[in-house]
Amino acid sequence: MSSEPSPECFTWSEPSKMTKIEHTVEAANARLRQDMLAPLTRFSGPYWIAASLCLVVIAFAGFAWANQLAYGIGAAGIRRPVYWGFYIINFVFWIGISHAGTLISAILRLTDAGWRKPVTRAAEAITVFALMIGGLFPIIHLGRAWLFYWLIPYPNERLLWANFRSPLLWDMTAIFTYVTGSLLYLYLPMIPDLAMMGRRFGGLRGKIYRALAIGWRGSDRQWHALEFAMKLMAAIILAVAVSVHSVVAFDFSMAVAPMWHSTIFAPYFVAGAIFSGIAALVIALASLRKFLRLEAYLKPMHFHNLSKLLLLMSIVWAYFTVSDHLTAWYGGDPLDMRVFNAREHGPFAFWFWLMVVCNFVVPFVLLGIKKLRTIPTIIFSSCTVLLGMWLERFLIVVPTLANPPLAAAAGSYSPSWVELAITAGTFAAMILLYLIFTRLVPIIAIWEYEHETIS
Amino acid sequence: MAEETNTALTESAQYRWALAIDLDRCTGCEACVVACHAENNIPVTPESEAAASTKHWLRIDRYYEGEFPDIKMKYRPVMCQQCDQAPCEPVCPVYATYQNGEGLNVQVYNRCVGTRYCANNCPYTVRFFNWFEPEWPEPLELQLNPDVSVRPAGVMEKCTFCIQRIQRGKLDASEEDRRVEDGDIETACSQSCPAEAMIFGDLSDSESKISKLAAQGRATQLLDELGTQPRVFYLERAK
Amino acid sequence: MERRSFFKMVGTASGAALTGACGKPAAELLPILVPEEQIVPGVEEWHPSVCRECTAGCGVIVRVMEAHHKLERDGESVLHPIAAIKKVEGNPLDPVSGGRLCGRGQASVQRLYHPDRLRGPKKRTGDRGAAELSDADWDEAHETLASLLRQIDPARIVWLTRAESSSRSATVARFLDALGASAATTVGVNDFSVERAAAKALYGWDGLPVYEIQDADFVLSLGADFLGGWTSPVLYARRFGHFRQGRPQTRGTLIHAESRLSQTGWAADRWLPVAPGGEQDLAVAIGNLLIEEHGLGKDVGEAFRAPYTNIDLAATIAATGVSALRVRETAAQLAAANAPLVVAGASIVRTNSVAAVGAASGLNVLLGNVGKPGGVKAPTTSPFPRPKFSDPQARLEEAEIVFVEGVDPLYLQPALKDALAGVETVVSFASMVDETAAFADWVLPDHDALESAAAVVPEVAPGAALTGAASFVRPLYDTRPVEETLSEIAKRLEKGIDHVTAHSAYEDTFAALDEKDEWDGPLEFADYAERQGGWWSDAASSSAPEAGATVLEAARFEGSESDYPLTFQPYFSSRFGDGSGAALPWLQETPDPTSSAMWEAPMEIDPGTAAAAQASNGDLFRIETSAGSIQAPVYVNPAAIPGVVSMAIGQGHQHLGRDASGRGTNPLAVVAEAAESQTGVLAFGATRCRLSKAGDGTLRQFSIVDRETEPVRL
Amino acid sequence: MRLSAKLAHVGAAAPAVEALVAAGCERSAIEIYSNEPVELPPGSLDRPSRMSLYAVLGAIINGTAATAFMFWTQQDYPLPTGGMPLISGWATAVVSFEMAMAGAIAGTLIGLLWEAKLVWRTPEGPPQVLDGDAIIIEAPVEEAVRERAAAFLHEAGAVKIAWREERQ
Repeated sequence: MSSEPSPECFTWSEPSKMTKIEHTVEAANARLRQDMLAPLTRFSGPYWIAASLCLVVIAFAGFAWANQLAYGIGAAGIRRPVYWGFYIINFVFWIGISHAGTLISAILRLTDAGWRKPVTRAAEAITVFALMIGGLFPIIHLGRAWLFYWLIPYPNERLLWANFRSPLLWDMTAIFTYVTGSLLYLYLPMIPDLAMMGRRFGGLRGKIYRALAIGWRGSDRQWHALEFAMKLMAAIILAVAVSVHSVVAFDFSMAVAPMWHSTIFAPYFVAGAIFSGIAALVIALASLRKFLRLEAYLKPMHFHNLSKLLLLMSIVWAYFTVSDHLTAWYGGDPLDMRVFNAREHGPFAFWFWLMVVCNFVVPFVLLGIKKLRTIPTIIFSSCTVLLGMWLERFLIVVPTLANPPLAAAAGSYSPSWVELAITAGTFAAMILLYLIFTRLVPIIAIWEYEHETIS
Repeated sequence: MAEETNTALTESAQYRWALAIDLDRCTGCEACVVACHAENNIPVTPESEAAASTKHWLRIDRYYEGEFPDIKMKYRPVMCQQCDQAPCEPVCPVYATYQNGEGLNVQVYNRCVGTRYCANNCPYTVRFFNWFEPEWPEPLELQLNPDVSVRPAGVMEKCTFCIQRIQRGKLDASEEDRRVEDGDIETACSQSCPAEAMIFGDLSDSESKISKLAAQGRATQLLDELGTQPRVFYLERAK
Repeated sequence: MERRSFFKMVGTASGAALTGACGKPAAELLPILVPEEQIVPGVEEWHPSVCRECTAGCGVIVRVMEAHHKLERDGESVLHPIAAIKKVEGNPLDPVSGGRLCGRGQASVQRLYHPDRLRGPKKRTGDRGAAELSDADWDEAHETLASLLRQIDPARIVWLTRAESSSRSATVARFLDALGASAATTVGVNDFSVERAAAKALYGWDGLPVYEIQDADFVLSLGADFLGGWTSPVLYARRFGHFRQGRPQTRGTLIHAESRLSQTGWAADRWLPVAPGGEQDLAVAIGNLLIEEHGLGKDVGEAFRAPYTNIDLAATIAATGVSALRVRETAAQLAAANAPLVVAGASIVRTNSVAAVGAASGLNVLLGNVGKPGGVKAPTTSPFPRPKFSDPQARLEEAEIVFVEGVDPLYLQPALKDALAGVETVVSFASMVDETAAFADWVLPDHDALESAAAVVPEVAPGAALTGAASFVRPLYDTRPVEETLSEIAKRLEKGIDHVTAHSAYEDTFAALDEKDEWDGPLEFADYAERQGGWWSDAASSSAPEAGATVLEAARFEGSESDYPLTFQPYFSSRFGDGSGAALPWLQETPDPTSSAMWEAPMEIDPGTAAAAQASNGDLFRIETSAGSIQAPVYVNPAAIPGVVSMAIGQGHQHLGRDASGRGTNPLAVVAEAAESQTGVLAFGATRCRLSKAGDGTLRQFSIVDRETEPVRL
Repeated sequence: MRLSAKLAHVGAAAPAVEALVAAGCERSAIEIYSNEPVELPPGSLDRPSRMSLYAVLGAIINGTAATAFMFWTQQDYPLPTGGMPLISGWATAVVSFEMAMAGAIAGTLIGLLWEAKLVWRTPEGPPQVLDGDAIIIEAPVEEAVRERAAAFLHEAGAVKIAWREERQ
C-alpha cells in the first residue's frame, strides 16, 4: 500500500474489478456523457446558418427599436385608445412561456416524478430566456424607454420614490424575484455539470466552467446541500411563479376597464401561463430531440406525459374561459357587452374562434383520443396552443381598449412594422439563446440522469 | 397595515375647482375644442396621423339616437373629469400623475416615463399621448402660450382645467389679499363657450354659480356608477 | 364681465408694462402699437380688435405677449423678440360676441402666423392658376396699376368683395367712386343676399332681421342653421343659451326644420327633415294652419294672407317631406306659445329661397311678433356701405381689371373661371395664395386682420354697433393694408381719397350721438371707443315694418330626375365657413360635427342609399351632376334624408397653403348654374346628382362609432 | 494522515462509511466524493441542514425591510391622493410577498453556499470524481489505525487506497 501523497496516486490506470452490471452502468454513463457533451463542440453548417438567421432577425428588431427610440413610440401602431398593443401582449405571452420551466420542473421535482430528469434543464432554460425576453418588453413599450430606471425606487436627492400602489411596480418586483429565482434554479443544478466540464475543457472555456463551478468538489455534503436547496427553491419558485402571473393578471384586472376588471383573471392567467409553458416545452424538447439526436433520452414517454399535462391544462383553460365569458354575458353590463360582442361576433370574432380552436378543439381532440395521440400530433397541438395563447393575450388586451366605456372614444389597432419586427426578433432571440445554450452546457442534467440510471 | 389616507392637504385646500356643462345650452359648436388648442399649446397632428393621434383634450362625444325621421343627436363635451377618486393616479408607477391640493389631477410631464397605464385606466379616455415630438411650422410657434409647457414625445397629457389660468387668478387675488371670487377664473373652454354652457368655479364656495348648478336636479356625473367622483357636472337636457 | 373690470384688466396689464418707461399718461394706457422694447416677458396685454373670419363682426380681445421671431439678419438666423399674438377671445363689452367666440374666430391667430402667408407683393410669372409668382415691389405695383387705371374705361373696373360693411368697404367705395367705377359686388354665395332680399320684400328693411331668440319661448327655425354658420353664430348661440336655461321657470323649445340635421338640428328639441325645396311648402302649410285652425292673422291684410290660404293643404304638406302630424303639432305649438318666433333663413339656397324665406318670415307677421320682445327686430342702419350682389358673371365678362378682396370667388363659384380668364388684369389682396390669387396678375397682400386697424358693422347686432380694431402689433411681413394701396394708387391718379379709419368712423358716430356731454369732443370719444373696442348702443331701429305679400314659386332642380335620382346640397359648415377656414390647421383637425371626419369633408348619404350603392364609410364615390363630377369619401349619415346627398363646403382647394391645398374636393365645383330666381345668386342647393363607386378608402374619423351601443369596427 | 479510498461502486459507500467508523473515524469527518448524489441509509452520514431556517430568516428580513421601505418612502413624500389610501395593505402585500420570496431565495442561496462550502470555503477534494464514475471516500485516519481502516475498507469494497498528509 503506497503512502505517497502524490497527485499521481489519484490517477488510476489499473482495470478495476467490476461486475457486469457495473460495466453496463459505466458504459451507459460514458455514452451519456459523450452524447451530452458532443453538441458542445459540434458547430455544423446548419447551426451557423440558423444562428446567423436568428442574428439577422434580431438585428432588424434592434433597428426597429432604434427607429422607435429616435422617432417616438408612435413608430409602433398603438394609438388612442389602444394604448397597449403588441408589446404588452408579448410581455404577457413570454412571461407565460416562462412558466414552462420553473413551474413544471418545480412541480415535478416536488412530486419527485422520475421522468422529469431529462426535461428539467431544457425547461428551466426556457424560463430564464423567456423572462429575459419578456422582461424587455415593459421597457421597449415605455414612451421614454431611457428613463426606465425611474421605476426603481433608488435613493435620490429629491426624494422621489416609485408608487408602490401601481401594479406595474408589483410587476417589477415580482419579475425581479422570478428572474433571480429562476436563474438560480437553472444554475444550481448545473454546478456539478459545470465542474465536470471544467475538467474536460482546457483554455478559457475550461476556466470559465471552473469559475462557474464555484468550488464544486462533489462531496456528499455538497450533494446533500444542493439537493436540499433545490427542494427549497422548488417550493419558493412555485409560489413566486404563481404570484408572478397573478401580478401580470393584476395589470389588467386592477383597471376599471370593461372585461378586465374580473376576479378570475389571476388564476386564469396562471393556468394560461402553465398551458403555454407546457406547449413551449414540448416544442423545445422536440427540437432538441431532433437536432441534438437525443432520441435515446427524450423518449415518447416524456411527450406522452407532457401531452397529458397539456390536455389537462387545455380543459382548465377552457373552464376559465367559459367562466369568464359566461359571467360577463349573463351579467349583461352594457360596457362589458360591447367588448364581449366585439370579441364574439364583432371584428375580433375570427381571432376569437381561432383561439378557441387552437387552445381547446385541437388539443382536446388530438390529445384526448388515445389513437390520435402521437408525437407529431402532440407537437402540432403544442404549436396551435402557442398560437392560441398568443391570441388569447391579444384578445384580452386589444378589444377592451378598443371599446372604452365611452363609445365615442372607441378606436382600433393594427401593429406597425416596428412591432412586428420586434416581435419576430424576440422569437429569434429565444431560438438563438437556445442555440447558444446548447453549445455551453449539456441540455440534460448529466448527474441527475446518471443518478436515475444508477439508482 | 393601516390604510392611511393623505387628506391633510385636500382638507386644508382653499378651493375645490369644478366645471359644470349645461347640455341644454350646449350646441356642439366645438368653439371650446379650438379654444383648448389655442390655450394649451396642443400641437397640430399631421393628417396621416389625425384620427388616432390628435390630442383633443376636450372633445364632443356625439351619438345618433333613434331612427330617421325621429332621429336625434346626443352629444356632450368630454374632457378630463378631474376625478376625486381618479383611477389614473394609483396606477402610475412613478407618481407622474397625482392629485393636487385643490382636487385637480395633475400630470407631471417631466416625471412621466410613458407606461400609458393611466390612459388605459381612464374610463373617459381623456388622456392623450405624445407619440411623436411635436412640431410647429415656423412661424406658428409664435402663438405658443408661454404659460404652458410644450410636451415632448413619450409623455402623457390631458386637460388641466387650465391650471395656468387658475394659478394666475390665485396670484392676482393674493396680490389684493383676498380669495379668488366666483367668475375670476375661467378655463379657456368655458371662456369661449358662445352658449355659455360651461361654468367653471369653486365648489368650496357654497354661493358660487358652480355650487348651485352642481346641486341642481339636472346635475349628473359621467359614469358615476364607477365611483370616480368626477369634478365635471353635466346638467342633463331638460325634456 | 363688467365694463369697469375690463378696463381695469386692460389698464393693469398695460400699466404694468409701462411703469418705469414713461410714467402713466392716460393716453398711453393702451398704446396703439406695442413697442418691442416695452414687451415684458411673461406679462400679458389685452387689446381689443374685431374678428374678420366671417362678416358677423364679433368684437374680440387679443392677448399679446413676448415671443421670439426667427429672422434672417445679415445672412444669420437670429431670434428677435417681438410682441406676438397668443390668443383671441371675445370682447366682453361687445354685445355681439359678449366675450365669447366661435372656433373659427379663435383659430384666426393661425392665419396670422400661417407658414404659407405671403411675405410681400407678388406678380404672376407663370400661367394663370399655376400660382407661379415672383417678388414684386410695392412702387412698381402701384405705378403699373395706376397707369392701367388711367387708360381704362371706368365701367370696366370690377371690385369683388364680401358682404362686409366696414371702414374697408367705405374706403373701397370712395376709391371706386373717385375713379367713376360702379360699386363693389359680392360673389353671391354665403353673403345672405336671399335673407336680405326677403327682409326687403317683406318688411322693407335694409339688412338682416334681428331675431330676439333670447326672449322667445318657442322657436321654429326654418332653413336657418343659426347655431351653425348662419349670419351671426356667436350672437345667436349666446341668445340660444339664454333661451334654454337663462330664465327661471322658462325653458325655450326649439324646433328646427331643414333638409339636413345641422348643428341647430342637434340642439333642437325636434328636427323636422324638410325635403329639399320643401321649405316654402312647410312655411305655407304652417301659415295655413295658423290662419285656418288657430285663428291667427286676423289683423293682417287679405293680400298678405292669400299665399297661405289659397293652397291645397294636404298636397302642400306632402311636398314638405314632413309628416302631417309633425306639421300640425308644430303649428299648434307656435299658436299656443307665449312668445313664438320663426327664424327664417336659407342656409342652403334653392331657386325659390327668397319666396321660402319670405313665407317663413311671414309667419312672424301672422304670429304678431314683429318688433316685439322675443320677436323679430329691424336691423340698425350702418354708416358704411354693405357691398351688394350684382351678377359677377356678367360683370366679369366686360371687365378689364378686377380687384379681388376678402373673398375667393373661384372657390365659391368655380364656374367664374372662364370669365375671369378673359380679364386682362386681376389684382388680388389675399394674404395667402388662394384659388383666385393663383389666377391674379398682382397679389398685393393685405395685413392680417389682427394686424389691421378697422371698424366693422356687425351683420346682426342688438342695437347700433361699430366694432373696431386698432393695430397694436408690428406687421410680420412686408404687407400693406388695402386702404394704403388704394390711396397710393389714387395719389398717382391725382385723385386724393381720404380713407376711412376706425377713428374717423367713431368721430362721425359722435356727431349723431345723443349723450354727447359724457365726452369732451369727438376725439376723446373716438379714443374711448377705440380703447373699449367699439361703440355700441341699445338704440333700436324704429323703422315700422310694412308687410309685403310673398309671391310663391316652386323650387326647381337642375338635372332630370331620371338621370339624376338624388339631390345634391353642399352646405357651409361651422368649421370652414366660406372655405377660407380650410387653411387653418386647428379647424382642419377639429372633427366635422356630423361625420366626425378630420382633415376631410365627406359626402353624407343616408343608410338606404348607401346600402343600395354598397357604400360604407370611407368608400370613394363619384358625384355626377349635369355640371360635372367629383370624387369624395362617403359617410353614411344615419340622419340624412333618403335621397339627399349633403357635403360640407371647405375642402378642395388647389392653393391656400399647405393645410388646405390638394385636400378633398370642392362640392361647389359640380353645382349646376342655377340661380335663385329673385336675387340671381347661385342656388347651390338646386342640383340633382347620381352616385357611382370609384374606389375603397377609409375615413379619418375622430369618433369611429355613430351609436352608443355599437362595438368598434376594425 | 488522510485516507482516500476509491470505491468499486455506489453500493460500497454505506459499508465503507461503517468501516471507517469501525476504524474509529468520526462520522462528521468522513467525506464521500462522487459525481452523483450517493444515497446512504439514515444514520450513516446525516448532514443536518439549517437551510430552511436561512430561507425563513431571509424572507422575514427582506419582507420586513421592503415593507418598511415602502412605508417610509410613501410617508416621506406624502402626495395627496384625493381620498385614496397612500399606503394600502392590499397593494403593499403584493410587493411585501415578492420581496419576502426574494429574501427566501437569497437565504437559500447563502445557506447552500455556506453548508456546501462553496465559493470561499471550498474544501480540497479529489478532482477526478467530477468527471467519471469514481466514488471516493475520504477521512482523516489516526496513524495507529491505518492498517485496520484499510483492511476494513477493502472488505467494504474499496479498490484502491491512497494516503496523504492532512493539509492545514
